[in-house]
Amino acid sequence: MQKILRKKSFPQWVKKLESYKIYAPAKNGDVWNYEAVNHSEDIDLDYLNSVLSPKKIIFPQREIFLEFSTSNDGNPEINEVLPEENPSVIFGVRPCDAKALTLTDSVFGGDFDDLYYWRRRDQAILVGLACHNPPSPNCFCLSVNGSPHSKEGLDILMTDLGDRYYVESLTEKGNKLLNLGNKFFEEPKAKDKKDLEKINLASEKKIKRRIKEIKKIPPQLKEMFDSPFWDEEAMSCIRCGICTYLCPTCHCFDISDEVLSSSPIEGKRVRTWDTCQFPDFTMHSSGHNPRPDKASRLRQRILHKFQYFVERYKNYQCTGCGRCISKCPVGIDIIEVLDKVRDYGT
Amino acid sequence: MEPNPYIPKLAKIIQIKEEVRGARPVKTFRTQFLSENGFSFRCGQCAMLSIFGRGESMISISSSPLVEDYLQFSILKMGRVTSSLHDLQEGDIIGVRGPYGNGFPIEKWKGKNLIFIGGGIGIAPMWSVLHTALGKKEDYGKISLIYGARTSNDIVFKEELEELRKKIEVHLSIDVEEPEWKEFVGFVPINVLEKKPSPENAIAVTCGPPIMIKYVIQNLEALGFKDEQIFTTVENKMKCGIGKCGRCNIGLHYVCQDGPVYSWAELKNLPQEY
Amino acid sequence: MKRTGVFVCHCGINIAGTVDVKKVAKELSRHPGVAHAEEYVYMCSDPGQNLITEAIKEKKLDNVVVACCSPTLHETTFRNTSKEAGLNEFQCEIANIREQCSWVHKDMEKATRKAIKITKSAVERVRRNESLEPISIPVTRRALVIGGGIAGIQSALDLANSGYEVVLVERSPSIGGHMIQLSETFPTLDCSQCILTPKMVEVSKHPKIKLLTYSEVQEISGYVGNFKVKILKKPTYVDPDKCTLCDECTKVCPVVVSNEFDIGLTGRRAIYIPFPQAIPATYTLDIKSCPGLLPIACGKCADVCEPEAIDYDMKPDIIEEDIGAIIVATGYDLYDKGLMAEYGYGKYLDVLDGLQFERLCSASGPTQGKIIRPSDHKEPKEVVFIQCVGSRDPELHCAYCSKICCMYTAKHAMLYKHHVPDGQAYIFYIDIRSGGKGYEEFVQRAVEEDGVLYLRGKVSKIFEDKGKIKVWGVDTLTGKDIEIDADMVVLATAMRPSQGAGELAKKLKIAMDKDGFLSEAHPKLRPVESVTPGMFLAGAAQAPKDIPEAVAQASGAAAKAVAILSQERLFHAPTVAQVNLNLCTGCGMCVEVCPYVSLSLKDGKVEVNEVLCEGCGTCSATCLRAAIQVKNLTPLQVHEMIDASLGGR
Amino acid sequence: MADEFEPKIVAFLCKWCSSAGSDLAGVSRMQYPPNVIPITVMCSGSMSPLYILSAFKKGADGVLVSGCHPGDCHYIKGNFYARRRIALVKKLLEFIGLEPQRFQMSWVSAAEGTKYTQIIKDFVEELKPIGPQTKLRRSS
Amino acid sequence: MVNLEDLKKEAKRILEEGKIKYIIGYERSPNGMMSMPAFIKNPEDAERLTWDPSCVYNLTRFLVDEKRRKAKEKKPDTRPVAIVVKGCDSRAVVVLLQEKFINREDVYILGVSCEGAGVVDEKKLTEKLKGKKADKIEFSEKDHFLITSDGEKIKIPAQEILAERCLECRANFPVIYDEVLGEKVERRPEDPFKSIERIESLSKEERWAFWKEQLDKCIRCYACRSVCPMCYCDECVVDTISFAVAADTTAEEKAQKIKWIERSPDSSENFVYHLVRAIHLAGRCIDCGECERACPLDIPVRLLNKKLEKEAKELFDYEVGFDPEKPSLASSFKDDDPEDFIR
Repeated sequence: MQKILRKKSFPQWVKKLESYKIYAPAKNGDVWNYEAVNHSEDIDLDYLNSVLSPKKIIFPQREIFLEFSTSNDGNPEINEVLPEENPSVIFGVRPCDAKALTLTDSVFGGDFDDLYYWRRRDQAILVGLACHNPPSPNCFCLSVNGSPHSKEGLDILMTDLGDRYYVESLTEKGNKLLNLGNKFFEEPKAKDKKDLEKINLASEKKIKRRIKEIKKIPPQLKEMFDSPFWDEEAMSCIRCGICTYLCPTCHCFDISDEVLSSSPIEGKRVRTWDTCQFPDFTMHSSGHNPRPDKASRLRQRILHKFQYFVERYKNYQCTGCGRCISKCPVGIDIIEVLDKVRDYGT
Repeated sequence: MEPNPYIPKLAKIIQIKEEVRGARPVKTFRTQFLSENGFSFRCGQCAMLSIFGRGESMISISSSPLVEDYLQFSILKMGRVTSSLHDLQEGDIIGVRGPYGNGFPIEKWKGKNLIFIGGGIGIAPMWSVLHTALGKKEDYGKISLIYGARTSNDIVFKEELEELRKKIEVHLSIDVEEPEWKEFVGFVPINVLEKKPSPENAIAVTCGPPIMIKYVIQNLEALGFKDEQIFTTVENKMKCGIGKCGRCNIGLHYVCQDGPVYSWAELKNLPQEY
Repeated sequence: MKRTGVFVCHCGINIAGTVDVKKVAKELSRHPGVAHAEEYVYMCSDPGQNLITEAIKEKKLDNVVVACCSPTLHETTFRNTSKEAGLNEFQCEIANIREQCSWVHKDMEKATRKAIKITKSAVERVRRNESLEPISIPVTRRALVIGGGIAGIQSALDLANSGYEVVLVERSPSIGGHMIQLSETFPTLDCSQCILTPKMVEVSKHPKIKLLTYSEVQEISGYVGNFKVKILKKPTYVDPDKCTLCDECTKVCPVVVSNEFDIGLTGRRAIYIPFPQAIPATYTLDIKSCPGLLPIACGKCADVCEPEAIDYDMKPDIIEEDIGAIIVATGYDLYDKGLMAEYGYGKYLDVLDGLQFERLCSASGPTQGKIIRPSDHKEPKEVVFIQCVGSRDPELHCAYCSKICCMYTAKHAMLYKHHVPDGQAYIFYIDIRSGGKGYEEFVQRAVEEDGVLYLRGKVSKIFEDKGKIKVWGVDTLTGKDIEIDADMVVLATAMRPSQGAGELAKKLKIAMDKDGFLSEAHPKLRPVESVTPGMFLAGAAQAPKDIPEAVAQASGAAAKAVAILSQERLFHAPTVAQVNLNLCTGCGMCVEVCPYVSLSLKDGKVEVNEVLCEGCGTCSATCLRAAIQVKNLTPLQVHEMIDASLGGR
Repeated sequence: MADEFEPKIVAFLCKWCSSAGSDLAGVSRMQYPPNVIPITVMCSGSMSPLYILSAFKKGADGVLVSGCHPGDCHYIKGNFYARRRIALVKKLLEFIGLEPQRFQMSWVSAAEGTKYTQIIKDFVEELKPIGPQTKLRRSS
Repeated sequence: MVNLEDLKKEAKRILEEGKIKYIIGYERSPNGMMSMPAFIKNPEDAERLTWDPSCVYNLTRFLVDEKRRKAKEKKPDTRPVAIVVKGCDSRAVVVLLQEKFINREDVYILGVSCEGAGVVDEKKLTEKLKGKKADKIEFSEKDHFLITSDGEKIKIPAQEILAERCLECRANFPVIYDEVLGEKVERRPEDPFKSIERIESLSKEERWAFWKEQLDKCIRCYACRSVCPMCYCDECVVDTISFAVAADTTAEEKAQKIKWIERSPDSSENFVYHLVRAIHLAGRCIDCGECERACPLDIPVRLLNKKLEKEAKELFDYEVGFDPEKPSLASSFKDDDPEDFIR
């Protein structure tokens, strides 16, 4: 389903979606992030890249798995806690971030469905916004099978045509959303389609950064596991969690018990984000750590994204959003790292 | 609705046995699920044990799937959760979820001689497969066990091992000399060279500390074992047990799902990150 | 999980009147890990203690909490009970629900709730207590006394008479200190030398005392009961065993230097005996003033010494001693006179300090007890005594009161009047401090019987004028200017810690106060102990004091030392700091904060001397890496106690 | 009617002075509100800022640290370090907007049962009008 | 002005002499706007070194890595590493020396003077350039920066794009060095605690609202901790398990690791984390501002440290990082430390 929505009608459409919880990019200080919005007028789709991707809505940093307490006979009791039934719409999803969710889908699916993830995922309708201009100077989606107007993972894709949006529904969920605001939409005309094509073409050209010959990289990485290259590259790494926490595709987590009362025992088992960049991620309680240094942890991040994930799920675990590059406190640039990998030893 | 893989089932501890005292204590726990629907498992698989308020720990099931009354876990006191497990008493309730992992391909081993080579607490995962094989002894050839610990005090399943001697060949060892000790003194890999198990129609299973496994495999290869004949288990830190939390991987493998059992032929081609 | 027993005491109605003890026991029985909980009317009674003993045995308890009165009262009782029942004493903790709960509240419900939290908190603590045994250390049953003044002499004699060997180290050639320089002592006016010399002789003759004069402590290591001390014995170049005290040597010695004993009022030779009654009774060759040890340079003394006691080849000797306890009695010096130029000291011969005046009065002194002016040897008819010279002057000099000057100035004035009955003594004072037995009466006697004129006020100027010393001052009582044409001025200068005491304190690792006096462990309750276990303080080294006080403290210090030496082994509370070497980065901040010098850095990690540690935990709060903690009150224990105190939330 | 708010206070008392002073208040049968749970530590110098933050996190409405008067410390100088450390913690807590009344320090000697009693009374009275401490308290 | 060629020459010289293991310095980033840390081993690579207003990093952080690496080496190369430090960074070296974490002989200090200015704030600069990328950032004449962007050269007054901490800096010249480049220019900020006073002037509730909004953003990536040269503890209060584990560490010891702070980015946990971080750095933070710069969510975490720096100065007259022989703030006291807050 393809429609045209006048920009001034956008808030009215959103108003029609009152049965949904609405998320949209919001500015706090200098940083953009996806937040729940109460007023449709507050939505500003003229935003730069959010610090965190909408991953944080589907896969929140803290998820309560279960509550435990002590029964009268002194034995533990547990109570499963699942996310509320609460359909939501996320506006302004960047195509790269939407694609990222298709990647985490493969992780949280499989033999064991992650109910928490899927409950939130299934309830969320993703309304994307094609990137007119690259939201970050470090965007490189084109290198990793993406594009600034990719539809992958989205329910609706909106494209800014100046005074109006070109709105394309891609799924049943999307159709339903458009139908709710039926009267605000118009049928696209030939000019609209032409404008759309023009903008899409232009937007691709604006993306400056590329990983060249990316196909060479996974096999090359496999050869480089024991290379001193990683020690060199990791010299400036400070082992913080920015690159992974901000990554829309990273999904690693920790499970821990948070005790609220110790007598009688009462508390919650929670999932929190974790990262392969922290040394406690893999350290055994014996003290042995299979990934004992920054080099092995940097290697894990790169190899997971560009070798293991490719081997397992036939896709790069990277959508080229550029967050890890922009926010790395010491300027580690995954594109440069991969460029060096590709040319290593030649 | 689909089962929630993160929610443990409650189980009661019906028996606790102190296997090893001292600085590296080991206790063996037998648990029974409170509800009817427990789970069935393959030998070599693991389960995630919970102490609510302390956390979870992945422990290999040391009883045989042939035993249906209980699950058995032999646990070395090591960290936060295992210390709490050691504090428990019979009748206490814990959480159990699983089973996880691939298990030993024991069906494929029919008709073969089985050599189990273990060190320390590494006997726990083998105990399950050993007893399963023993339960269907007619399906397998000769079964033998080479097992060692640091001191005689650190030997797990002491009494059971004596019983076992009546059924199969058991070779024990300790690392350093003790006055009463009559068997081999020295490291397990050396004992392997000493006892010279034949690679003929054989499968060797080895579990124990990584350094022991490394040299056992070297020595098995020296004895003529092929990579495909050697099986071992890998331990990595685990949280979810279902291939999602991302920490137990070796290359593209998630040990919790794709392991913990590997033939040396598989394992040697994976990155050395365990 | 460890099995804890909880015993709630009613204390008659002292606790049960305000706290529902049954409810406390019941609530606690539901607390995780509590295997037994009961209440009883008097837990400290025999039947009450029996309940605990039985429960420990029958219920196989690992530890117990007694909820009762303050631990200061019955902690020992219940720890002993637990011990008798087979537990380590540290497996018993007290929950104070009386002084800190039932006695201070009336609302039963609230007090009960509070008592439950206090008790749960104690349970959480005791469950994490380590079983500890007292730290036991052997004792070297010998003492070292540093300083041979009256305080050191008294300590040494007391210790020796208690049967312990004593090493007495004195820096100068003879013991006796400042007291031997004094003429008479207040308030009884008995002759100082007469009362001191018998004690000095006793020291020299005592079989248990090893006297090392002309010696200094060079290095000290070890800890209470087990010190190792290195003492430097300087060469005197005279063999005391051969010396017959014939005094021939001084007659030929060509060098004359100022005599310390008479504070420069007389001279002495390079080879000398400090004073006739010196102990050890022998001569010393002062190498600093001797023209040279080589016979070429001089050698006259050796030439005349018939017994051949003079040995120019004598070398410094390092003596090592094993010591169990140390008494520091390094005494005082008078305030540096160079700083007292405003009083004309050093400029005018007839301006003297108190000690010089003592020598003038002394029958053994330079004038054989005749009071005459050093300048013209005339008898002074008008003498001005000035108190608080350097003392009580926080801006320019010492802030503290030197304590003895009021009394000795009164004594000086009195002695002067006794020598020169027609003379006039004036005393400038700020106020008179005469606390002490017979002291006030003594001062009154000076005024009433000897007509000493006390002038309240400060001296503004002192200058020489026509053979007189003019003293200008103001009488602050009358407001009148005063001008006295004095023949002599005697300054009651402030007492200072003796020279070198600071250096010694550093070697001993004893703290000093801001004035340089040695710090006592507690100003009220441990006045003779230093902060360092096994080291005690005696005499004016700790603060200005008069002879009886110095002697009393010296005996006190000796008694304290005996308390250590009389033990075969010392026991020390084992709740001391312990280091997690894996976490320690060796920053040394804990070493800096430790009040007891129990911590030191070794190979980049901190090390605890368990004998010295008192377990205060300041190190633990200072450590940035949580690498040091005190046993049985660890951060984990406090964490759990906070949790329990807030109702588990 | 809702019950009057009863603040929960944790008081860290040094063993030799403040805990003894609190004992004296008991021996003298002085009365003060039961809102305070005392935790005896060896010395105020052993007070880690973590203890204070942890108490607030676990829901304390107020925290008191009490030690010997300067110069009277049983361990000679522990309270001087405490004074410095606590001053910084207090300034920091005020900086982030925690009510200054919630975190207090006192010198209470073994003889000052009366002073201890008064401090507790005042503390409770000061906390009552400002209500429960929710800023640092764990909520979920 | 610091002559970059002099720096390169000196770097080349010490590497050629072979007495230095490697140099920790700055180099231009091929793509990014700011320079980045460089680790130079070979004399010919000394050419890569740079020194310009985009050299924001406090490289002393890497001395901590170096010490760890060395501890693991079987045959450690005991030669010192050379490090390029600004005034603020040099004070970090002083604190590391004061805490005996490093030895003076293990580090060869190449000081650079910030002279009249300091380093830029990337965000301020981006805003100034309206999103355009700066290709070159240089010191210009007094109090100005010269920015090259899209081939265009723009001169911007330093005050407009200086990092906040540089505006409040009291040590724009290295306090410790083996070699120093550039002039010592005295530059006293009007008010070194302006940023703190701004918050202090708010009401209590406003202060709370401010911090609540800021700290609720925290995602606990620990970049503020990781980038800090003073956060060199082997094990941190927020770590989930004990890192400092040796062969003889018992299960009990490991199990007893206290969970003072949970991992959840919950408001209370975030607050306690940041408060602990600030207290831990009291008397140790030298205000390099790296924590705040590294924060991906722009939380002004530096202000917490700065507040304690202010209090240490005002209450105890303590200034951090000038004297390696001085006892630390927390391991010293004065008899007359203020106690008006004590009852």
